[in-house]
Amino acid sequence: MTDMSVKLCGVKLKNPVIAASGTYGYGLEYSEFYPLSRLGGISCKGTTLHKREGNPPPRIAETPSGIINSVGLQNPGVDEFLNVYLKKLKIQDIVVIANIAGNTVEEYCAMAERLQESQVDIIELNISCPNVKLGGVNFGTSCDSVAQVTTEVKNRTKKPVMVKLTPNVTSIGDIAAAAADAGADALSLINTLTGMRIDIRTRRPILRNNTGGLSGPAVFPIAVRMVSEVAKRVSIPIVGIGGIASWEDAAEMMIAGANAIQVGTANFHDPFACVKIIDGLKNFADSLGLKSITELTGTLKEW
Amino acid sequence: MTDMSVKLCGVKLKNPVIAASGTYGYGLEYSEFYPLSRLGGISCKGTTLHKREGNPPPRIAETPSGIINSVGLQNPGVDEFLNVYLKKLKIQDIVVIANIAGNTVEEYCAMAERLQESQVDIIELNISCPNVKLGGVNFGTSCDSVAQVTTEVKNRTKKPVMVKLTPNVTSIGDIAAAAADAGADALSLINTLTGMRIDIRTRRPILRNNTGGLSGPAVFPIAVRMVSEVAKRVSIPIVGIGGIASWEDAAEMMIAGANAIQVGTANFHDPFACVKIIDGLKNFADSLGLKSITELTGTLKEW
Amino acid sequence: MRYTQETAKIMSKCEIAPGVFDITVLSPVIAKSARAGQFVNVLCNGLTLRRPISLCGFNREQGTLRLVFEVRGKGTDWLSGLKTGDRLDIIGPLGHGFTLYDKNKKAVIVGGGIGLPPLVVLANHYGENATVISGFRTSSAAILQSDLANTGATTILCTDDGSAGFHGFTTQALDDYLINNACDVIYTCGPKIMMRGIARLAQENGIVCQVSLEERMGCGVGACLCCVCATKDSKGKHFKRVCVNGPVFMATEVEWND
Amino acid sequence: MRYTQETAKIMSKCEIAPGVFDITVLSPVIAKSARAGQFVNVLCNGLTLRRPISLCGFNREQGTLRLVFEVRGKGTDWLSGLKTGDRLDIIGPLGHGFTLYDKNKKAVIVGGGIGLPPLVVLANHYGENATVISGFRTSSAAILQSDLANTGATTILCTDDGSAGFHGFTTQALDDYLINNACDVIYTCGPKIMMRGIARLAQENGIVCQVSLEERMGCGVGACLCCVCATKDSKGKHFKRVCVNGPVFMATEVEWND
Ligand SMILES: Cc1cc2nc3c(=O)[nH]c(=O)nc-3n(C[C@H](O)[C@H](O)[C@H](O)COP(=O)(O)OP(=O)(O)OC[C@H]3O[C@@H](n4cnc5c(N)ncnc54)[C@H](O)[C@@H]3O)c2cc1C
Ligand SMILES: Cc1cc2nc3c(=O)[nH]c(=O)nc-3n(C[C@H](O)[C@H](O)[C@H](O)COP(=O)(O)OP(=O)(O)OC[C@H]3O[C@@H](n4cnc5c(N)ncnc54)[C@H](O)[C@@H]3O)c2cc1C
Ligand SMILES: Cc1cc2nc3c(=O)[nH]c(=O)nc-3n(C[C@H](O)[C@H](O)[C@H](O)COP(=O)(O)O)c2cc1C
Ligand SMILES: Cc1cc2nc3c(=O)[nH]c(=O)nc-3n(C[C@H](O)[C@H](O)[C@H](O)COP(=O)(O)O)c2cc1C
Ligand code: FES
Ligand code: FES
Repeated sequence: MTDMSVKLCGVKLKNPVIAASGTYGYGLEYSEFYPLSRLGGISCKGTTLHKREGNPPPRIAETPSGIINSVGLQNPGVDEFLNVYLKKLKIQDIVVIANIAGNTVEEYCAMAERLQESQVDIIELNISCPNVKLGGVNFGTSCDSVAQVTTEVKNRTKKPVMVKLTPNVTSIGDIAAAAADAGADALSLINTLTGMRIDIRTRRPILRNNTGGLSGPAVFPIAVRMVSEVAKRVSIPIVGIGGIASWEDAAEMMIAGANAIQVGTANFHDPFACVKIIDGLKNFADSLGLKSITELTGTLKEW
Repeated sequence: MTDMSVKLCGVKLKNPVIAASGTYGYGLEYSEFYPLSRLGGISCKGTTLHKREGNPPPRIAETPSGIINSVGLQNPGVDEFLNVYLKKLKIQDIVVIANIAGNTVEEYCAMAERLQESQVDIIELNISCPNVKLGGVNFGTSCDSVAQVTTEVKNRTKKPVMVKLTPNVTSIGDIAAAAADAGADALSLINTLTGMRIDIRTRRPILRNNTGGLSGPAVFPIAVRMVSEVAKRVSIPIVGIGGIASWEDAAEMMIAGANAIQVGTANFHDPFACVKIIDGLKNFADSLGLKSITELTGTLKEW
Repeated sequence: MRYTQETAKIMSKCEIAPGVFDITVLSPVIAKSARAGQFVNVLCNGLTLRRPISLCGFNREQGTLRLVFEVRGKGTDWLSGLKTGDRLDIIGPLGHGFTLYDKNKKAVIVGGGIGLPPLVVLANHYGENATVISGFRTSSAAILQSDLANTGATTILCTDDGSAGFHGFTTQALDDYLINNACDVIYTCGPKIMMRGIARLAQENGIVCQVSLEERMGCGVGACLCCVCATKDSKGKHFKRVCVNGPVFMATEVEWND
Repeated sequence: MRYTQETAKIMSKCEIAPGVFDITVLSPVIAKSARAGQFVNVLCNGLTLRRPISLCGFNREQGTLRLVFEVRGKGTDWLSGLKTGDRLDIIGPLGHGFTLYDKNKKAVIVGGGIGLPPLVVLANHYGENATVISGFRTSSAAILQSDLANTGATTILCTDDGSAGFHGFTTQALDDYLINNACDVIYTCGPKIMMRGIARLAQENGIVCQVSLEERMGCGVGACLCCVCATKDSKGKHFKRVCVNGPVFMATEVEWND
């Protein structure tokens, strides 16, 4: 019987499967399908310092084996997150990751300070959301700004800080190294790739925001490649994200170098995706006779 | 009846559908399914100054709605291309695009000179192939090197030069502008996104080259976004490539800003993909009562 | 657990108008708690996102759901190819349905095209006190007219081209109707432009109006914030989730000018 | 036009061993020009790449092809779920097949597991002059033994676990066989490691040997250079395309140490 627990920057997760930010709300909806305590953790909807209404609809369109979304960080702001949602989550025996996004370094810092005294287990710095005009993706695309925001946030909080990387860059390895050198406790990747769909009848983009972030199985090979590339560059833990839809995908991502994984779009396809992945991984690990699921991580044998 | 012909840097194509480099060889195989004269053009397999054996197999793996390949520019070299294949192609009434790749600027220049006296209609500078160690993708990821290789090649040939861009960059718009400013006559995009698949039993990458280039419908929304982004930055013609599998996709790509399109991976799925796309586009354009198919290009109405 | 995933067997299927299909599926858990105006989210082969389809009916005893849909794209096209005995992966019951009042209230129910299916459940509730105004492009596109008549409701059929019934839009028909008839509540589902017209008439006449909206969805359960519509209240404009705050909204709450 | 795309109707289907299926499809144009050792490329629902499957047989008069395949992954799993009457999108005939010599030559045909199907056509050709050595993990995995026997060929069954026939590998069986028997040509298809052993024995005994290779394919017609295998000649190592230069190669041409 494989021990499925993993440690992520000092925090123990029951298993390596985390619900991905923005696809799972605050978990309450999915708790109408199964107990949240089954999960390794939940990364909550991206939170900003102040309430945001997000982008106008339509916010989602289907693409081959994927979707593009342009939600644009609609959220009630960090205070309501702490006062309403975190409380509800924390009574459910689950590791909570707060995903935060800011327009400026100061906003990130202000949020980090606010979270410092909370029951949040890990802070995930979303420097890669492509759907906000100010800041957002811009932070994530240059080594300097990644380093800067990471350093500043680390100075304001004792919580572990996980930096979430955007794939829309020339060298994910360089960005990852910049975050790690600046003191990130872990990295999560990938966020979405910027995409567009057009309605050929109206000649309008399907998304009201014109572009949106591509996620789902379509991006899986890109995510696996980036995780393996980053794993070679940094020694901090990596959370693999992007297109994971089955336990086989999860195993592949861990072999590529991920210590834990996040499941996003797959929840839309199958609300039980996370639990099926957990059960499948467990069976696989058992069948291999692993003592600990951590034995999978980074076992890739490159040619 | 819509006039399906388009002009691409002075060269008239019967219709906007071109077979994409590397997926269609020198067309001879597909001429066993239908006459090549049906096509708007063919972009030949990437050619190098000297013969190349390419990467060891396996060179291809399936991914959700896509594939990754690591052929690594296996080709007989520019001389055999000219002496054997171009001759065979040119008797078939088809516009021929020579896709060239080099390890150094000098190699690109030497090939451009060699092609100058040939019957090749357009030179496509492949500065974006991710499967060669030297040069290759590196040229395509910095504005300076893109500008340099474009300028140098333009100085050596009077043939129209189309620069093929890699999507593995932070800002495709900047790279496109660099190529256009350096004198490119047209741009083609996108080449493949770097990806990886792993066999979870053996823990080895499926491709012997470890990583490969992702293509096919999975990348279509990324390609559409990049084409629309580039269309805003440059005024030279754009050839849209990436994941086009149906006439609807081709129309979407043209609306996004493409003057012509290339079809790659779809040929593997359906050997008649190109002709089905041509026929479908024609019906669509007829039904809209367009005088010329060029009326579709860049008609995107952003929100 | 409020939501259930069921692998529902198709018990019957027929094409009730060109490109419009009527299927009954066995889905006892969802049927048990289903309410008027709710929907299910249907997995279609090869597609990433599920497709939302309203409940056109449900039978608690038999454990069945009735779904009526029009072929619009890839998902509904695939659905239309299924046969009796095939199985469908659905989740439900989803959404906040219609608010039902006492059966003795006079309800006017206005449906346009493929907006009609969820309204059948309302006609069943109000029976003889319901008047259903339904509009279609043309007579051959008309659906569910006998189902509606069987509930005891008065039915007013409108066609845009005058090929059957009243020649004109449902808004005109409603306008005419309200001149001579009492009405306590209006329900509507159909094209947005139609619902907007109905909502305006309801407001002018001071009648409560419930509208069932559509929006592109991700999760279907309220988690992803993809399916929002613009609503307004005293504090301003807000995006609400069609999948859980709706699909049914009070017409006055909807920001129609968006 | 050398290649044809056909929408081939499945005429019969049966499971001949656990997870191994035998289907006959109606594909008259391909059947007409098919030759031993060629293959077709099969479109599987929802997958980008076609799956190559060898011709286990073809009947020019009836216009049928016989395909025998093992469920290995998504594509073959989907294939295994098809029913008689369903249609399959295939292209073919593809590849450079086996070179056949005079029927009176003594041919030894060595197949391992799912490598056996293309060899049935060879046994048909050589009939009583053929000896077919086939190897399987265990007796229940054995396939096509009666088809082979019906051609008049001598059949030698080997199993790794000794549950039927000769207890051991086909290489041992071939080694034993060559001691007392004449042989003009060896054909082989199966796991690479097995074929390498057979090729070595053939070379040691100075017998011509043809091997049928497998590689992951893109186009299947020679255009993409995805399916190469390492070959050698006097000028050195070359990558050749399995789909057009093969799948059948002379054993001496193959670079086995790659
Ligand atoms: C709450 C709700 C109830 C519905 N009930 C019914 C019903 O009872 N009968 C019926 O015929 N239709 C109904 N629809 C509309 C139905 O969901 C769409 O026609 C269907 O999703 C189209 O899918 P497709 O794959 O055929 O089309 P595509 O255009 O290929 O779909 C592409 C994407 O757009 C989404 N989409 C397309 N049109 C709509 C739409 N009108 N509303 C929401 N999403 C859309 C799809 O779900 C999918 O994600 C309902 C929609 C909603 C939101
Ligand atoms: C010329 C040729 C003839 C063949 N003839 C037969 C036959 O008669 N019967 C039979 O059962 N099998 C045959 N195979 C093997 C068969 O093609 C694979 O088992 C099949 O492609 C697996 O597909 P999948 O989707 O089930 O597996 P997956 O592992 O999901 O396939 C993933 C990808 O890998 C490729 N792939 C996986 N295994 C192989 C393989 N062994 N060879 C080539 N590509 C592979 C697939 O085509 C696909 O592109 C042949 C292969 C070749 C090259
Ligand atoms: C609808 C939607 C909303 C998202 N919102 C956020 C967010 O608020 N913060 C964030 O860091 N990532 C967000 N993401 C990105 C996901 O967390 C994840 O990185 C991405 O979707 C790739 O994983 P997947 O393919 O499993 O979905 C969102 C994704 C989707 C589909
Ligand atoms: C097997 C294969 C080989 C390729 N070889 C080349 C090449 O030699 N030169 C080049 O510029 N692009 C090459 N490409 C990239 C394609 O031309 C095209 O840009 C890419 O595949 C995206 O288009 P698609 O999704 O329609 O395939 C190759 C692609 C594939 C799949
Ligand atoms: S579809 Fe996810 S919140 Fe409504
Ligand atoms: S599969 Fe394309 S060359 Fe063989």
